[in-house]
Amino acid sequence: MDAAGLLTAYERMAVIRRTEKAAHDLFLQGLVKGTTHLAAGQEAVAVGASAALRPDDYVFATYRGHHHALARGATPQECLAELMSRATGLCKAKGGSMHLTKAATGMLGSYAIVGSHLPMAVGAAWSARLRGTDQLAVAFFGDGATNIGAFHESLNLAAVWKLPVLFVCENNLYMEYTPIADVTAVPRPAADRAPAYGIPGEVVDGNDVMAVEEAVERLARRARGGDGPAVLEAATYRHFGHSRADPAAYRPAEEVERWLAHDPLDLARGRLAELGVAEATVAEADDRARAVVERAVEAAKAAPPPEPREALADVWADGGAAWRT
Amino acid sequence: MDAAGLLTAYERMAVIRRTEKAAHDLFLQGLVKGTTHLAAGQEAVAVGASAALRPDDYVFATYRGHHHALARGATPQECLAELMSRATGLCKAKGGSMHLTKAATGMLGSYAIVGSHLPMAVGAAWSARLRGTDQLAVAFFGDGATNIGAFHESLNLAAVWKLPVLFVCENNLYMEYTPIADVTAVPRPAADRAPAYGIPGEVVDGNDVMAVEEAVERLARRARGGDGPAVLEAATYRHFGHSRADPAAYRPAEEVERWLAHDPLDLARGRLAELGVAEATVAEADDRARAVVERAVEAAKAAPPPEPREALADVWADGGAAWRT
Amino acid sequence: MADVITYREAVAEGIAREMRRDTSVVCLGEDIGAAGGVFKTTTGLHEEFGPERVWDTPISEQAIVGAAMGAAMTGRRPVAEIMFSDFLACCWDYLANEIPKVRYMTGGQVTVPLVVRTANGGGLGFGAQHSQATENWALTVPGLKIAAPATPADVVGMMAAAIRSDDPVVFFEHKALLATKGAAPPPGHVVELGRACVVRPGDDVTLVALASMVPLALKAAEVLSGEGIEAEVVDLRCLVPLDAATVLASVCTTSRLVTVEENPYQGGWGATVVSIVADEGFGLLDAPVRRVAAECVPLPFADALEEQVIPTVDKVVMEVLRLAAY
Amino acid sequence: MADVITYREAVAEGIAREMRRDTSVVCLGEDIGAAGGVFKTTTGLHEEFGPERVWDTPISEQAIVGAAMGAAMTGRRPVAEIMFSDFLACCWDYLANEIPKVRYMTGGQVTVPLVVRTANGGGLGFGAQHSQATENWALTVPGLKIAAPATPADVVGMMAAAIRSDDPVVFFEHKALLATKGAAPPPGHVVELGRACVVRPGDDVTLVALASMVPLALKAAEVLSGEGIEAEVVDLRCLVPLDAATVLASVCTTSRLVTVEENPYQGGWGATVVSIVADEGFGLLDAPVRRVAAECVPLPFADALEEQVIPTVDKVVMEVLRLAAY
Ligand SMILES: Cc1ncc(C[n+]2csc(CCOP(=O)(O)OP(=O)(O)O)c2C)c(N)n1
Ligand SMILES: Cc1ncc(C[n+]2csc(CCOP(=O)(O)OP(=O)(O)O)c2C)c(N)n1
Ligand SMILES: [Mg+2]
Ligand SMILES: [Mg+2]
Repeated sequence: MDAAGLLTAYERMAVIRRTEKAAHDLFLQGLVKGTTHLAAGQEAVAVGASAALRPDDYVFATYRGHHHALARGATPQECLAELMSRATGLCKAKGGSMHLTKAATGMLGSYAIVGSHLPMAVGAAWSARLRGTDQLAVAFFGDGATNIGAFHESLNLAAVWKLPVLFVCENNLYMEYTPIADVTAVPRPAADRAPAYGIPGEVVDGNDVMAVEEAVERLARRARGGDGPAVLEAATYRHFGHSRADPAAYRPAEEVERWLAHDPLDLARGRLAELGVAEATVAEADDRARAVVERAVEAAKAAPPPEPREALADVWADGGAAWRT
Repeated sequence: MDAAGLLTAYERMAVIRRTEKAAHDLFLQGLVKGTTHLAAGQEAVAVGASAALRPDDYVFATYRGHHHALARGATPQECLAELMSRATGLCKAKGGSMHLTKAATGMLGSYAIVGSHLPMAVGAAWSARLRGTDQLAVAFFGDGATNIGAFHESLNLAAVWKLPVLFVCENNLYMEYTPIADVTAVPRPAADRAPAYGIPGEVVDGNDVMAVEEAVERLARRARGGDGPAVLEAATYRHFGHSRADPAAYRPAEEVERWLAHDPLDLARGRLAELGVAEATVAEADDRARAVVERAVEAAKAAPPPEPREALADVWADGGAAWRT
Repeated sequence: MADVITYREAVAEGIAREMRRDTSVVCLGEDIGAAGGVFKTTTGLHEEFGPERVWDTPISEQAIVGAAMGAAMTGRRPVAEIMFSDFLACCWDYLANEIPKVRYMTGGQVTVPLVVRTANGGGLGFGAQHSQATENWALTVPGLKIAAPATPADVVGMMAAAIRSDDPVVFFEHKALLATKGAAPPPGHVVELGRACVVRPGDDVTLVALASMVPLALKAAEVLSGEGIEAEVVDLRCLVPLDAATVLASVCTTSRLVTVEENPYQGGWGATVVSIVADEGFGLLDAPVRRVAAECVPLPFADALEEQVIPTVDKVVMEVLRLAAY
Repeated sequence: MADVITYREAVAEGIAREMRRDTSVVCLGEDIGAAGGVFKTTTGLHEEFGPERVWDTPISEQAIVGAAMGAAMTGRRPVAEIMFSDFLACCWDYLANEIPKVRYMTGGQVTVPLVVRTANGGGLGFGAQHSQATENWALTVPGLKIAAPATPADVVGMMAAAIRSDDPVVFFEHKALLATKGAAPPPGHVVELGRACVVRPGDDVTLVALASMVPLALKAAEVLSGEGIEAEVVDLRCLVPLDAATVLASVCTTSRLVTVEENPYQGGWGATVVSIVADEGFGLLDAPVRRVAAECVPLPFADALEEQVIPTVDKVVMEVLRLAAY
C-alpha cells in the first residue's frame, strides 16, 4: 500500500468512523429504532481487506457490519437511511442495522445469527470455482463465532474442497459482555483452530490497515491460485459497547485506554506522516469524510418512510408474497 | 489387564460378535425390520473401554451401538428382543436397533443423529461435577461425526469447563459408503482436532482390547482428577457393510483382508495364549457365548409383541401421552 | 417484594424461587452470569447462587441445550437460556429429535426435566432474524411442553411449574412484554401448565390469544365493547398441554371464535385450535372461524412496514366486526 | 425410457433432466456421488455429470445447506440432499432464518434458487429419529416453497419446477413411496408448484392428502365407495404455494372435509387447511371438519405400535363413516 492508497484507506476509515458516530447519535435521538452494533475501532479490518479484494469478490459479514458495507461500496446515506427506516435505505428499510447488504458490489449480506454466514461464503467460493472464475469469498466474523458448529463445518468443507475463501475473524476480545477467553479452549480462537483443518492460520494487527491489506492480499493470492482457504485473525477492539446503550462497564479501564491509544485512524495518520503526506492533505480527507456523512444524515432525515405495500413485496422472486390461492 | 480380565473381555467380545451375527441372520430371515448397523469388528472398543469404567459412569453411543449396550450390561436377549419388536425388548420395542439404551447400568442411549450425543455426554459430565461425584461420561462416535458442528461445540465446552468426559472416536475409515479421508481436512479426524481445544488427542489400536482398556483407564483417571476431557481415536473396522444389506462393495478387497486378519477376537485369543491360558479355557468361553446368544434368540422369538396401548405410553413422565384437555 | 413487578423481574424471580427450593436447579446460557443476561432476565442469580449454579457459556447453542439434556438425564434440573427464540434453529435437533423423543424411544427409561427459556416475538425492532414467534416450531413436535406467559404473575407461577416438571418445557418469554408490570405473585405461587385463563368474560365472541397478543386482544375487546360487542378473551398460556376444554367452553357461550396470533398464518397454533373447534365444536359455531395472524412474510424492520404485517388492535376489531355482521 | 418407472428412479430422472438442460444445476450431499445416494435416488448422476456437478460432502448439514445458499446467491442452482428429513433439524437455521428471509430482508437484492431434497416420512421401520413427516416444520416459515409429490410423474414434473424456480424449494421425497411405480412422464414434463390435483372425483366428502397419504386416501375411498360414499380425493402436492382454491371448490361440492396427515395432529398442515375452510368455506360445510392425523407421540419402532400411531385405511374409513352419520 503506497501513500496514495493509504490516504484513500484513511479517508474510508474516517467515513466509517463518522457514520458510526452518526448512527450512535441518531439512536440516542430516537431516530434509529431497534439496535445497532457499531464497528468504530474495527475500521481497519474492513478497509484493509477491501483494499486487497477485487470488485467481483464476495463479502459476507455480521450484524456488526456497517464497516463492511461501507468499505464495500454502500454509501453512508444508504446505510443511515436503512437504520432510520427510510424508503431510500439500502434494504428498503426491511433489513435494518443488522442486515446491511449491497449485492451489486459483492457485499452479499450481514447476518445476525452468529456463524451462519460462514457456510454461505464457502458456497460462494464453490460457485466461483464451478463457474471457472477466480473470484474470492471472504467471511468476516467475531471471536465468539469460533465456538459455534457452523464455523467447524465451514472450515472443514472449504479445506477439503480447497475453495478460494478467507475466514477473517475480528477478535475484539469480547462476545456480548463475556470475554472470549473465558469460554474458549485456546488463546487464539480462530488462528489456533486452523491446523484442525490443515489450513494456514495467521494473526494480524487488525488496527493496522496496511498490515491487514498485506495479509489479505497474500492469502487471497494463494486461495485464487488453488491452494485453498486460510484463517486470518485480526486483533482489534470496539470503541462502543456491544450494542445500543451498552456502556461496556465489564471492560477494564486500563484495557480500554490501551486500545484507544492503538486507534486505527491514529495509526494510519502516523504512517501517512511517515510517508511524507502533508497534514493538510489528511485534514482535507477528514473534511471530505465529515461532509459526506453530514450530507448523508440530512438526506436520510429528509427521506420518506417506505410505502406500506412494500411489506408484502420481495418474499418471492416474482416480487410478491402470495403463499396460497 | 491380567489373564482373567482378558478372558472376561474375550468372552464379552464373543457374545457381542455372536449377537451381531444373530442380528444379521434374523434380519435376513425377515424377523428384524427396519435397519441395523452392526458393530462386528469393533467389539474391542466397547469392551476395552467398559473394562476401564466404573458402574456409575455414563456411556452415550450411536445407532451403531449394540456393542456398547452389550458391553455395558444389556443382555443379548433384551437387545435381540428389541430388534425383533418384542414386548421384552430393551426399550419395549419402541426404540429399535438404533436406540438401544440401558439407563439402569449407565448406558444412557444410542442416538441416530450423527454427533447429537456428544453434548449430552458433556452435560452428564457437568452434572457429575455439579453433584460432586467423580463419575465420568464417555461418548462413542464414528469418524464421520467429527465433521459435524456438535462435535466442535462439545469439545470446546468440555475443555473450557474441564469436565470429566472422554470423546472416543471409532474410526472405521468409512462414513456410510464414503471414505472419511475424502471429506476430512486432516488425517486423524478426531485426534488431530484435539489441539484445537487444548486437550490431549491420542490414537489407539481399536482392535486391541488391552490397549483400549489401558488408554481409557489412563485418560479416565486424568479426567476424574479434574484435568479435563480427552480425545481417543480408536482405529478399527466394521466387518459388515454400513447397514442392513449393504455389501460394502466400495471397500478394496486388500483392505478388508488386512483388517479381517487384525480381528479383535483373534488378537485377544493370541494374547490369551501368550499369557498361558489354555485353549480349552478359551473354547469354554466361546461355548458359553454361543449358548447365551442361542438362548437369547429363542427367548426373543418366543416373546410376545408389545401391547397396542404401549404406543400411547411413555411420552411424559406421568407415563402418558396426553397433549390436550 | 414490591406489590408490582415487571415481567422482566418476574423471570429472574421465578428462577430464583426455584433455585432456593431445589439445589438441583442450575442455569446455563450466554451472558447470563455476572452480566445478568442480555434482557436482564437473570439479574441477581449469579450474585445469589454463584458461578457453580449460574454458568456462562460460549456461543454454542447445540452444546448448551445438549448439555442441559445430558444433565437432566443424570439428576439435575437445568434451565438453559437460548437468548433469542430464533436461535432455537441453531439447536433444533435437540428440541425436535432428542429431548422430546428420548423418554419414549427408551421405553420410559429416562426423564428429561429441563427448561429451555428464550426471548420470543417481535415488537423491539430487531428485524427478521431476532423477532419471530417460534412457539409454532415447537408445536410440530410431540413431547415438548410449551409455555408462553402473558403477565408477571404467570411468569413466576409457570416458571415454577416448568422447573418442577419432570417433562421438558420450552418457556417463551415475550420480548415486548418484558417492561410491562403486574401484580407480584405471593410466595409459593404455581400455575399448573395446561390451564388457560379467561382474562375477560364476554358473551358475543371468543378471542383466543397467547403472550403479547393477550393485552392486544384485551384492548380490542375494550374497543368492541364500545360497539356493543362483548368479547371473551382466553389467555391460552400454554400450547402443550393445550387447554382445548376452556376454548370449547367459551365457544359454547359465544358461538364465535377468533384467534389472535403474532405468528404468520401458515402453520400457526391458531390453526390447531381452530381445527379442534371445527371438529368437536362444529355444532356450537354460528359463524366462520377467523384467525387474525401475521402476514406470511419475514418481519420487516421499519415500523411502517411491521404494522402492515403483525396483528394490531385495529385489525382484530375489524375482523370481529365483520364476523359479527355474518 | 420405460413406460413405467419407480418413484425412486423418478427422483434421479427428474434431476438428470434439469442437469442436462441447465449447466448451472449442481448437486451436493452425503454419499450422493458414486454411491448413488443412500436411497439410490441419485443413481447415475455421478456417472453422467461427473464429480464437478455431483459433490460428496462430509456429514455437515449446516455446511451443505449453507453452501448451497451461497452458491444459489452467486449464479448456481444447487440441489442439496439432506439424507433424512429429520436431519433438517441439524441445519434448521438455514431453512428457518437464512434462506427464506434473505431476499426479503435485503429488499429483494438477492434470489436463492435452490432445492433442498430430503427423504421424508415413515413406513420403513427406521424409528423415531428417521421417520418423521417434517414438512410441517417448513410450513411455519414464510419464504419456503414446499413440495411433496405422491407419484413418479409428479416427482419428475415437480422436480423440474423446483429446480427452475427462482425461489427456494424444500422437496420432500417420501420414503414409503420410493418403491412404488407409475407412468413415466413425457419429456419436458413440468408440474407447476402450487397446483393441487383431484385424483379421484366424488360428491360426498373431500379427502385432502399429501405424499404417502394420497394412495392411502385412495384406498379408503375405494372401501367407502363400497359403502355408498363417494369420496373426492385431493392430492395437495405442495404446502406452499397452498392450493386452497381447489380444496374449497371440492368442499363446495361435497360439504364435508377430512384431512389425511401422516404427521402428528398438533401443528400439522391439515390444521392450516382446515382453518382456511372453516373461515372462507364455513357456509359450505354440512358437518364437522375432521383431521385424521398421527397420534401426538414420537414414532415407535414396532409395527404393532406404529399402526396405533399413524393413519391407516381403516381409520380414515371409520372417521368418514362417522362424519357421514353426522
Ligand atoms: C447463534 C447466535 N447465538 C447468539 C447470538 C446473540 N449474540 C449476538 S452478537 C453476540 C456476540 C458475538 O460475539 P463475536 O462473535 O465476538 O462478535 P462481536 O459482536 O464481538 O463483533 C451474541 C452472543 C446470536 N446472534 N446468534
Ligand atoms: C446428522 C446426520 N447426518 C447424516 C446421517 C446419516 N448417517 C447415518 S450413519 C452415517 C455415517 C456415519 O459415519 P461414522 O460417523 O463414521 O460412523 P459409522 O457408521 O462408521 O460407525 C450417516 C451419514 C445421520 N444419521 N445424521
Ligand atoms: Mg467479539
Ligand atoms: Mg465410520
